[in-house]
Amino acid sequence: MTAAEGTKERWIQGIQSLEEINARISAPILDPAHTWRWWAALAISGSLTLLMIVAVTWLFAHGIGVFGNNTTIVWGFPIANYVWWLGIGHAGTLISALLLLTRQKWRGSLNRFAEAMTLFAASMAGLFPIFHLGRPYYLYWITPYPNVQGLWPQWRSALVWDLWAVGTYITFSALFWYVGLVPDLAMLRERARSLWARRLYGAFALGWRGSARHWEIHERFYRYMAALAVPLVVSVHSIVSLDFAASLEPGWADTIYPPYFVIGALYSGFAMVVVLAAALRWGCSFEPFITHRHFDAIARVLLTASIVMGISYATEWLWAWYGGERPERHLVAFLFTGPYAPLYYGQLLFNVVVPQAFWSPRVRTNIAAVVVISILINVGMWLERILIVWSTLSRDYLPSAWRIFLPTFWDWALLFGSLGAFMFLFLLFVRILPAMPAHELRKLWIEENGS
Amino acid sequence: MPSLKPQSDLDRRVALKLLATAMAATMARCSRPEEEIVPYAKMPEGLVAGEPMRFATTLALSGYGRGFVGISIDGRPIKIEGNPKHPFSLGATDIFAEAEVMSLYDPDRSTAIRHDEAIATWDAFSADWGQATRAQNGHGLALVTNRVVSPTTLARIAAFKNRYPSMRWYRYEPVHDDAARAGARLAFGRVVTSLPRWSEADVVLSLGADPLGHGPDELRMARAYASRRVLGAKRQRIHAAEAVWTLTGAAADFRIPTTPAVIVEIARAVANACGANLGSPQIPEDAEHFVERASRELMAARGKALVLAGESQPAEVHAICHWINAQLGAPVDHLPSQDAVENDHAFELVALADDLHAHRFRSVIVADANPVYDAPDSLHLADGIASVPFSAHIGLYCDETAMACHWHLPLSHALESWGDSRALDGTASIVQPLIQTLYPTRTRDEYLAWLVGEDVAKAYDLVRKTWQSNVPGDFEANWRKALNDGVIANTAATPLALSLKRPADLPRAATPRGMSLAMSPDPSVWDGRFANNAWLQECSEPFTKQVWGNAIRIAPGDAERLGIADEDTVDVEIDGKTITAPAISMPGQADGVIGLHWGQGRLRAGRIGTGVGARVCGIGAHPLARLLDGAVLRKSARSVPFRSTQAHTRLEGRAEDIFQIATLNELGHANAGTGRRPPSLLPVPPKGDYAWAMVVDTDACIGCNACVVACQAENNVPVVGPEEISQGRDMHWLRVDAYTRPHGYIERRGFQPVPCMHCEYAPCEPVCPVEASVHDHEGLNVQVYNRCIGTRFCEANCPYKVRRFNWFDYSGDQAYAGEGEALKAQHNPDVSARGRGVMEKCNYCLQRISRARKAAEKENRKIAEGEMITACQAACPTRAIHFGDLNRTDSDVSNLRKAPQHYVLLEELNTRPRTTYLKRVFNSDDQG
Amino acid sequence: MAQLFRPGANSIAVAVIVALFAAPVAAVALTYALWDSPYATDQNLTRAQPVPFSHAHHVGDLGLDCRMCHTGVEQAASAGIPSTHICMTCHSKIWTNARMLAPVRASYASGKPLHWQRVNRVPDYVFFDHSIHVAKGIGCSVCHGPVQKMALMRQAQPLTMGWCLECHRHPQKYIRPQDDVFDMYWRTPFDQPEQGARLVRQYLIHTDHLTDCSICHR
Amino acid sequence: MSEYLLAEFETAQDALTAARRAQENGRAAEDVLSHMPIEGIAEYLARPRRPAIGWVMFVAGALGAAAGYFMQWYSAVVDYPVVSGNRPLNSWPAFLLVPYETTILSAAVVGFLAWMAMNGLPKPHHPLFFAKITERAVQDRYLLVFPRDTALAAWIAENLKPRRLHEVRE
Repeated sequence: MTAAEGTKERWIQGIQSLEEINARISAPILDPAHTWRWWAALAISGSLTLLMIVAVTWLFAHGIGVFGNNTTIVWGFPIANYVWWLGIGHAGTLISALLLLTRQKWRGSLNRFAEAMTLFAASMAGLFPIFHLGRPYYLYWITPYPNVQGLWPQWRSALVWDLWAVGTYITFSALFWYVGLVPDLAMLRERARSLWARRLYGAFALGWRGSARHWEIHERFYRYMAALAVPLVVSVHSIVSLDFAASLEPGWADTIYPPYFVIGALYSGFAMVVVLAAALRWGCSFEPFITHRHFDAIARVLLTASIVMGISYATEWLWAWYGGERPERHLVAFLFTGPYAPLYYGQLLFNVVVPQAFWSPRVRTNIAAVVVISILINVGMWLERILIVWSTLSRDYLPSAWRIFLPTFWDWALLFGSLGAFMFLFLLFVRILPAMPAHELRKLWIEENGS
Repeated sequence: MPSLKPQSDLDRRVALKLLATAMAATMARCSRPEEEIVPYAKMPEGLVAGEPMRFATTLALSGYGRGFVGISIDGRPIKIEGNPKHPFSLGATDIFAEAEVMSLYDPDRSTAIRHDEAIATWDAFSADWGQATRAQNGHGLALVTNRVVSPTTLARIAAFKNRYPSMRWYRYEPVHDDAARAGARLAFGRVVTSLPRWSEADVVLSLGADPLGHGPDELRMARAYASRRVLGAKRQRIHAAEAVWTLTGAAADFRIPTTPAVIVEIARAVANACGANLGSPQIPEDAEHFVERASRELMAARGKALVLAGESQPAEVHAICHWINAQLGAPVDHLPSQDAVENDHAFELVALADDLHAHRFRSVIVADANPVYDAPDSLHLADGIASVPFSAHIGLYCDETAMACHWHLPLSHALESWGDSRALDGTASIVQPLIQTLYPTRTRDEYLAWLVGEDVAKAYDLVRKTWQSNVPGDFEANWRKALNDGVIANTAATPLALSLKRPADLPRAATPRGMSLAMSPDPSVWDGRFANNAWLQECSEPFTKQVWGNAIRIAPGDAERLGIADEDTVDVEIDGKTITAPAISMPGQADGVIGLHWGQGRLRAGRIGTGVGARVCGIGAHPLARLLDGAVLRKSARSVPFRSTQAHTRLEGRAEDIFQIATLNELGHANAGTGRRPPSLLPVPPKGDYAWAMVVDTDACIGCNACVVACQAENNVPVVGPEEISQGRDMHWLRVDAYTRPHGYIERRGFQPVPCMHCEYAPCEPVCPVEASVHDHEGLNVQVYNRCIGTRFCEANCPYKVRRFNWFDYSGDQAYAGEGEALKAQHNPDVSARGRGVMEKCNYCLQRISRARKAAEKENRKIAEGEMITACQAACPTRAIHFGDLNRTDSDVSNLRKAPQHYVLLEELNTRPRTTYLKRVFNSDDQG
Repeated sequence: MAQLFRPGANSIAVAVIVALFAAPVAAVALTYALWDSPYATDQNLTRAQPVPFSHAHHVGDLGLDCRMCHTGVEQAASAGIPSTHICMTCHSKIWTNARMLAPVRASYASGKPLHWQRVNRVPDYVFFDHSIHVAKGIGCSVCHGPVQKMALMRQAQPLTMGWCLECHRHPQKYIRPQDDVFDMYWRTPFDQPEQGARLVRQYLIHTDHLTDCSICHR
Repeated sequence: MSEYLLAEFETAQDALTAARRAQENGRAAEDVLSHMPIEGIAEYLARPRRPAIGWVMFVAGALGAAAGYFMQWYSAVVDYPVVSGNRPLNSWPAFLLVPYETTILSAAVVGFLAWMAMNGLPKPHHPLFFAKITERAVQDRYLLVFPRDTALAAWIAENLKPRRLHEVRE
């Protein structure tokens, strides 16, 4: 995109100078406007976080019997929440990595906070497998560490793969994010007013001074990381899908699972990005950086993903019928007619039907509409996760073992608590770190407006 | 006797807490608590610390003794097993016998003398007793007991009568045999005990009888039944006409659901076929084929044909059956009844009530009975007893009757008592204690002796005295032999030669007004005396799989007619009295009949049993009735939860794979299994010294649950309590799946015991992240509790769902009703108690395998075939569970695996289970 | 003058970065070292006993056989702590009124058992069986050490699972002829490799099965 | 004790031209400070070098992969073989997933360390920070860095036409 094309076509709008970019980006940190919104949001998310802390304390005190799980449906909310959060955690790295490699200009305004979202979401995801454990204090037994028993992890278990995948993913995303932050931290070092603030940002800026030699190494390293990020992201949710696909349970042992999970992850992740983008635009007055065109672009991605999801669902039905195995067929019938049916229809509606509205450009460019649909998509994706966990275990091979899952208060408390904690972290982030990559936007602005 | 000494092994919860702090402990030194070792001051004879000792003893059910073997470790009874030498155990057990160890340690047991609820003293009691009985020869003195067959107790009662000549003794048994007694009077002019020689019968017709159901004769009958179903044996053909499902009905080849009235007509028809002339039977046409076929086959099998009548049938039908059996030359022995009292049980109970209300008594002793609960409210026994100036109750618990009495005297449990008893056929055996009394209690005999002033008498001496007089020869030698064998030689009665009266006319049963109630003792808590036993409360009803309660079982037709769905709470009203319980519809139950179980709805059972289920025996005017007419059924305003361990008993079109049925013909054509294995990419399992395997014969299995409770006792399996059950959680390592499926034109029901399959290609193992679920070289799929971190991936990936998770600390801090602490003493020290958050499951009684292996290795030999017996296998009265080593080509299991009816559960998954099954086999209509 | 940090800050910063990566590794290593040390395993720990019983005297000086007091060792899982009566079989004749033995006599008189403090302990989920080890040629001293030299009993070995595994993996290194099992002075002969291997075959010991979890845990 | 001349420019284009001219005249700048990367400016600096960070990450990744697989093979086959679902002790297909992750992990971590090392970071204190103007370098300016030298200063002012010329000294 060059300056030639009209302002309408620009990704950054209504900005006069580089200094204005810097000012706007550091405004939420250095001189925030309408802070009451922020405080209100912080209060809400804070109380939810508190609820989570209470729930976890209760959980550890009484044991995981406080969940709704039973003898046959041994997995419940924590696993679904884990898969769901990790899915959301996929968008950030993908956006910054994939869009960087494909030289998508609209990446610029999104990648910083999307990566932050990735980190927080992945951390939430990382918590749930621990809550889910019968004896959480022995989590470290999954890791290879020197011990007096001479024991090792059992490497064939998908849970061990999970540990490595998620661990790698969080570490990687943190590094990727931080390296991208350094030049902007340097900017804040110079813009901050109090000496201590400057020292703090200075310390984390590692003494970045914009040297051309640094820039050269930085650019290369950043691109290599992006190149690594893509296969990593794909591997993470593929491995998560193996928690189910590597079993021999009806409805789980499907070869379609890995791609299906990765797309699902993208899907929910982008949906969450939409919500946060809208929030930032509104709360930090980032209108110039997050424009209708951004929402339009994401909406197109969501539309594509929704179609892929639809195909995946259809494929499952087809295989159940064509494969001819009674348990498989029975399971699909159960989804449509059993007690979970309303949830299943909700899943289909939110994930496949509703997003078709994005065919219309008017919807795509109407931020409110995009946000609402994205929220619905996130609900739909959560329903999909919980149903994957529930339905198979509720209708296993032996009818004598069939049971139904009834969630308890603590199941819900942890789910909404984690949402609160996620919001809480994000709110702190926007007030402490630059939510927009200043140096990249400066570059983009210059490209669009000439020097 | 060894005394109950504190467990010397470390308190397991402490250990778990230590583990819990392991991580922190790596940082800061965890100070392990000092652990004490407490040896004996004087080692008891023959005891080796930590090694099991076995004592033959006797446990009574409905008064009749059955010989068992009690296993105790360090002086703590921990398990009951069968006594092969006793004709009514034959080495097997039932749920009640298995659960006695639980009752022994029950914290709710009565531990002290009470006067009007307050703890009192012996002296106070004897003073009061002296008052009550001073200067009188027992006039106005009543003694109430259940059925008594124990020679010593009878001697004590005689002595009692001797001391108080004009006292009155009332005896009644809640699970009585009045109909049979009356029938015998009609047929023979006297009361007899008729014991079928089931194994000799080729054709059996059961008219509402349930010989395979729980009762004093179950184990003998079940073994006989199984003896005709082993490979090669000439199969028996069983016809059953019954109103509600019984275990016998489920086992029958041909079963027809009919109302009790129709059963009378069937009896008439069969009798006519034998030459009686009782008028033309009114058989509904859907039963005609059944009746015709049954009579034909009975006739054809003269000498080897048998007809049995149930307790719910009128005396006349019993008489007719005696006559038919006589005509057929049926294999049945008539023996003198061991029941010392001539009067019928219901009669005695009514007499007691009348005499009480007529204020005939100044003092009443209720010895080990609970009439206030057993008798219908219409008798107002509680008020009656309360109106007596002096009343004393002797019992294990402060129960309903204890509440009505002024005095309560704590009774010793059978496992801590000396005594004796007789089996149905008169075989006598000694009740030998495994442990000193845990509390200051006495046995029934001691109390009775003491009440006539022999207060020094110890039960031990009383029993010896009894037998010194009636055992010829060297007493000490015989005594030791009796204790050792668990039976006293040649005490069985000899069959009577009786002259049979020609049957009088069989009265036409009046068509019932309203619906009729068919009542039977609860299959889990019997007549209510086991209501406070958590194992039994959580032991599911065979057909509905209900636990912690009793349901109202109705026919699908009635359910539809009245718009009642499963698990709806309904009211059954009869003569103004109402029973409220969840309803469950039972395909194969006769229309117009409601099935109910006694024994629940206890008002003062203890923390476990009080208030569980509905009290059925309270209704009706006629006490202890098995059949009542004029019931009205309607939806209830209240809501009572239906708690079961299996929500789905229909097979949803998966019958062919899961619960496999074959007719004898199909089997004939089927070619023998080759034991060949399906192809797989995985390597062949490593060959260890042994390859343990189990084969479960669903054809022999009668669904009695003995294996379930045996497993629970052997492996320290905790109970979870009603709330957890409602959550869908349970802990049984071995479950008995009940399935119902249409087969041909009738509804078939069958039972499938499901322990861990010990798959060679176990799906649970590769998914465990910490090697807590692994295979050993003997082919066991073992669960290492102390390594488990509770991901539950194994259970999620188990197609058989046989793994059980400790959602809470079921066996410790969070145990149901605080049972955890109390049952420490019962715990099998060879098995870890599992803490919160770990997975557990069947391990083929690893501790027994290990014991057997060590015994063999010490002698440098291999474990012999049949040397290693699992707890469930040992308990099984029909020997449906086979266990052994597949490495031996000649072993029992190896042979069964080649049998034509052998199959593998979910074979298509190729998990290569080591636990496999034999199909349920039925005779078909055509072949003879 | 726009410097935020003094020159020293550079080296500090580097140090911090290095620490960030090195610290976790060091922590794990330290933990393991600690967990494997007598500090955590109670190795060589002696405990205060009601009676200061000396194995050094009874075994070392008097040469009593282990089985004289630990009667269960050949038949049962637990070797058995002697009952007071066993003590008194001798001490009713010798040292009849030694003050040291007062508690024993008291226990004998009252029938109340002595309360010893356990020295060698494995967790309750480990099912160790003395009889089978003794039967298969594992001597007392292999696990209990030179008892004949111990004035007060102490735990001679770490008793960690790793330690158990060492022998279960290579029994031939430790196994002895039957007759030497209770010999406290037994020394590994020079031909142990051959003799060990021979005995392992002779006693029908299958090492693959020996490392199965189910051998010790149920 | 190093002292510098900082030539300040408004736009990246000016900075780039200036850097090229300086290099052509054998007076190549020591370094350039800019608020954003300038394509290709590094080659006009004195002593240009090709950063080998890619190779470092590649090697690290390869080693990570090897270590990942070795760890599993050693523990499952050599150290404590356990029968698990009767799978082969060396279940290589299952053992490929951990190495996949360790590859990426080690490449990223080592890459990050290399990124710092090659940049000589962290360096919170640097002589250049003595110049007030450096605070603009990370926001919107472009500074060419030369060794302090009066002659050179004159030449720069003459030929490169910087917006301003700053001196850095203690």
